[in-house]
Amino acid sequence: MSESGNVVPFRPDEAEAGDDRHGDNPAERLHLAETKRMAEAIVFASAEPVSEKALAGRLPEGVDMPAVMAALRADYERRGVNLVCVNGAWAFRTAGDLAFLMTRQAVEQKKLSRAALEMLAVIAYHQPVTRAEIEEIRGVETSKGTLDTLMETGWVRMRGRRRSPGRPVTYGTTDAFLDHFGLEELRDLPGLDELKGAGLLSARMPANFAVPQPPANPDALAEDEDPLTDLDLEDLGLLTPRVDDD
Amino acid sequence: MSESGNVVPFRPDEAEAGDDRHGDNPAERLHLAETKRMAEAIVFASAEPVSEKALAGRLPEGVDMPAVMAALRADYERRGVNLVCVNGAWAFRTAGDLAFLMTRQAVEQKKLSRAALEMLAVIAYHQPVTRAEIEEIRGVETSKGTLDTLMETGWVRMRGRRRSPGRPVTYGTTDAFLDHFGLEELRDLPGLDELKGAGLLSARMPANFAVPQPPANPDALAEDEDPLTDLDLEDLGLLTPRVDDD
Amino acid sequence: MAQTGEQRSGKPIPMDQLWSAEAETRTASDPALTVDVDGFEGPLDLLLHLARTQKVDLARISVLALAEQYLGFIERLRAMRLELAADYLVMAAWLAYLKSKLLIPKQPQDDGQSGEEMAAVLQFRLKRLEAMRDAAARLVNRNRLGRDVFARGMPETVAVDRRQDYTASLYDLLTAYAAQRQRRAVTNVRIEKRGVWSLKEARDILVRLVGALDDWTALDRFLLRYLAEEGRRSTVLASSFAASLELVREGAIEIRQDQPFAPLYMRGRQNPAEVD
Repeated sequence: MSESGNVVPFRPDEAEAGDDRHGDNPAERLHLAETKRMAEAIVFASAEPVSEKALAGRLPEGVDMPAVMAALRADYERRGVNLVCVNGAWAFRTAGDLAFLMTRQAVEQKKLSRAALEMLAVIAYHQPVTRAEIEEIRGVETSKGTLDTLMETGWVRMRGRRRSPGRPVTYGTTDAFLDHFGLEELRDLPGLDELKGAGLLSARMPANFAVPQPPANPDALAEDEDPLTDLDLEDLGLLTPRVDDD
Repeated sequence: MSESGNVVPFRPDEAEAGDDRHGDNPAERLHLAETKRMAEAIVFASAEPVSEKALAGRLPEGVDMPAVMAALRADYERRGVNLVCVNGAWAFRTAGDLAFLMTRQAVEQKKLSRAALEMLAVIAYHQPVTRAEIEEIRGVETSKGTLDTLMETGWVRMRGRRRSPGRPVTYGTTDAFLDHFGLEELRDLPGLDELKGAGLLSARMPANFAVPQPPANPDALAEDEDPLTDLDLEDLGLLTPRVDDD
Repeated sequence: MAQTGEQRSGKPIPMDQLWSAEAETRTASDPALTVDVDGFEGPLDLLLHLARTQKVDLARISVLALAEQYLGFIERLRAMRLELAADYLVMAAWLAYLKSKLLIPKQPQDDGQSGEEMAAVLQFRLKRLEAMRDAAARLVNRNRLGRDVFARGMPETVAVDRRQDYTASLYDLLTAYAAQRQRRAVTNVRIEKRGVWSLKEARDILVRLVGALDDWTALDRFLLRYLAEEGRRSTVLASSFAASLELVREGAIEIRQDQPFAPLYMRGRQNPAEVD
């Protein structure tokens, strides 16, 4: 919490205090301030993170989005509500240190089994990862139910198929996963760097310590990954087979 | 409430500027700030407006609720989101002047109904065309809704009035129509032979069957067309009647 | 954020603590072992559990001792005639092999992995599994949305402005145009097929239209709406003229023509008394 013990005011408006980048031009300053208000309103209104793209689509053109959002995030840094970024999408969330206050809001969440939790961690830290690899790491066969449970949470998704014999499906985490666990991006996974450093994120015993690393952009496919096609989804029973028209 | 301290929000440092009531006591200031954060988070996360009583029940005891809420309201006074009190219950709402932001999101991509598409096609080819003529060509009555939908698309406009009994309104297409359908000009609409060539029309159409050629200049009125006047628009309920000045 | 979450009391303690606490109780009850293997997530999990009871860093555990522990454990389970999943037995066989490799000095002709290499692989797998356990624990103890951290409870539903963005392709448009014009054209053709007015049709219409008229009225006037259609004019005129002659003969109507090619006038039959 704020050490100085002040009243945690919002930072003064750029319009009043001036900003390095726009300080010279009052009109621009006003513009930034107004854009900030708009972005604030849009993000505040939504319970789900609002992507920067969606945001840009509703703000005046030519807005310096990073500047606007950074300023807004700073405004809320010490408030009871914070502006957070989840994989490039913005959302307001109650401050973490006020969790004790919020128990009344908490909805009973289905507790994940130990197996599911462990599997979630494996998927998060090793993605893109195939089922066989998950089993290798955990040293046990994966029950279909566990994977289903994880898919149901909306935290895990099929990413693509590994370009290797049998073309196994690869799994990864979703933006909802990041949102739920308060991660801005995959690189923020706790302990990721140490694990990487210790070579513990490698599939095999690392002779050379060449360590895979979760991609910065979780949607980008890995080099040896193919995107899922409709046909794949059909195979996996996720799409009803197409009926040919003719 | 202490006007002087709160009316002007976003002061660079509220704490330094001092607050009439709490300025003297740092502990109290900290207390107010922290309570404000709590109230802020609770109101933010609540699914309905929070009564002052409910709020008081979750905040530390002995809190000067009116002071806390007034300070919080002042904080948000000029933000994109405002703290409002309705019937003694508090909630965040988008600032009134930004309400327009809350209506734009729902642009749905929708396919034109078959009826609308047919009518649009008739208007495009036969413009300027009256409603009666459209019905004559299509052989079915036109529902008001279909015409409304077309007007909504922005692809169809009222052009003028036919100089004939009843002075019916004539319809035509707009530039947006050309734009959407990737036509440079109306004359790019394929004619009879092209339609036949494309297999859209049977090769054996009656001898007297013709496909009209739309006007070269879509804005020029036809010989038997009068421009729409304000009075016409009034008649059509598209303008509120003018009040004479004198 | 993470720290505050982890420090919070009353929330789940990190999983590895849970796990080791569990491990201790197991160890305590070791003599009267009623272990259900169901409690373990496979042989690797069991090994990790056993390694934990060595209470040293995994990097420094004695793999030999661990292998012996595991084998002993499995032995006891089998002595109790407990059903064991195959993978536990596979692991036991592998560990027995490892044990032998570790105990017997490397033979010159042996090209396979050395005991030390095998032990290292096992250690690596155990460490990796443990790391994932820790990671899972750290994850679940973060400030989680819907538990510790909350989204706006009253999201402002964006007023659904029904302004839709309509789409249609030029192809749709042309198809729609051609289809309806064609439909209509075909309908018209069908009417023309039966475009001959029968005498009966003409007669019925004349009786209906002329029968009650007292004033002379030109034939064309009656037939106006029937004549309007291009191409039907002659059949309408011919049939109605023939029918009118018949009606005159029957005395149902009267007919008059002032001179050749002048309009034909008709009226219903008048009461003879009123005729001037």
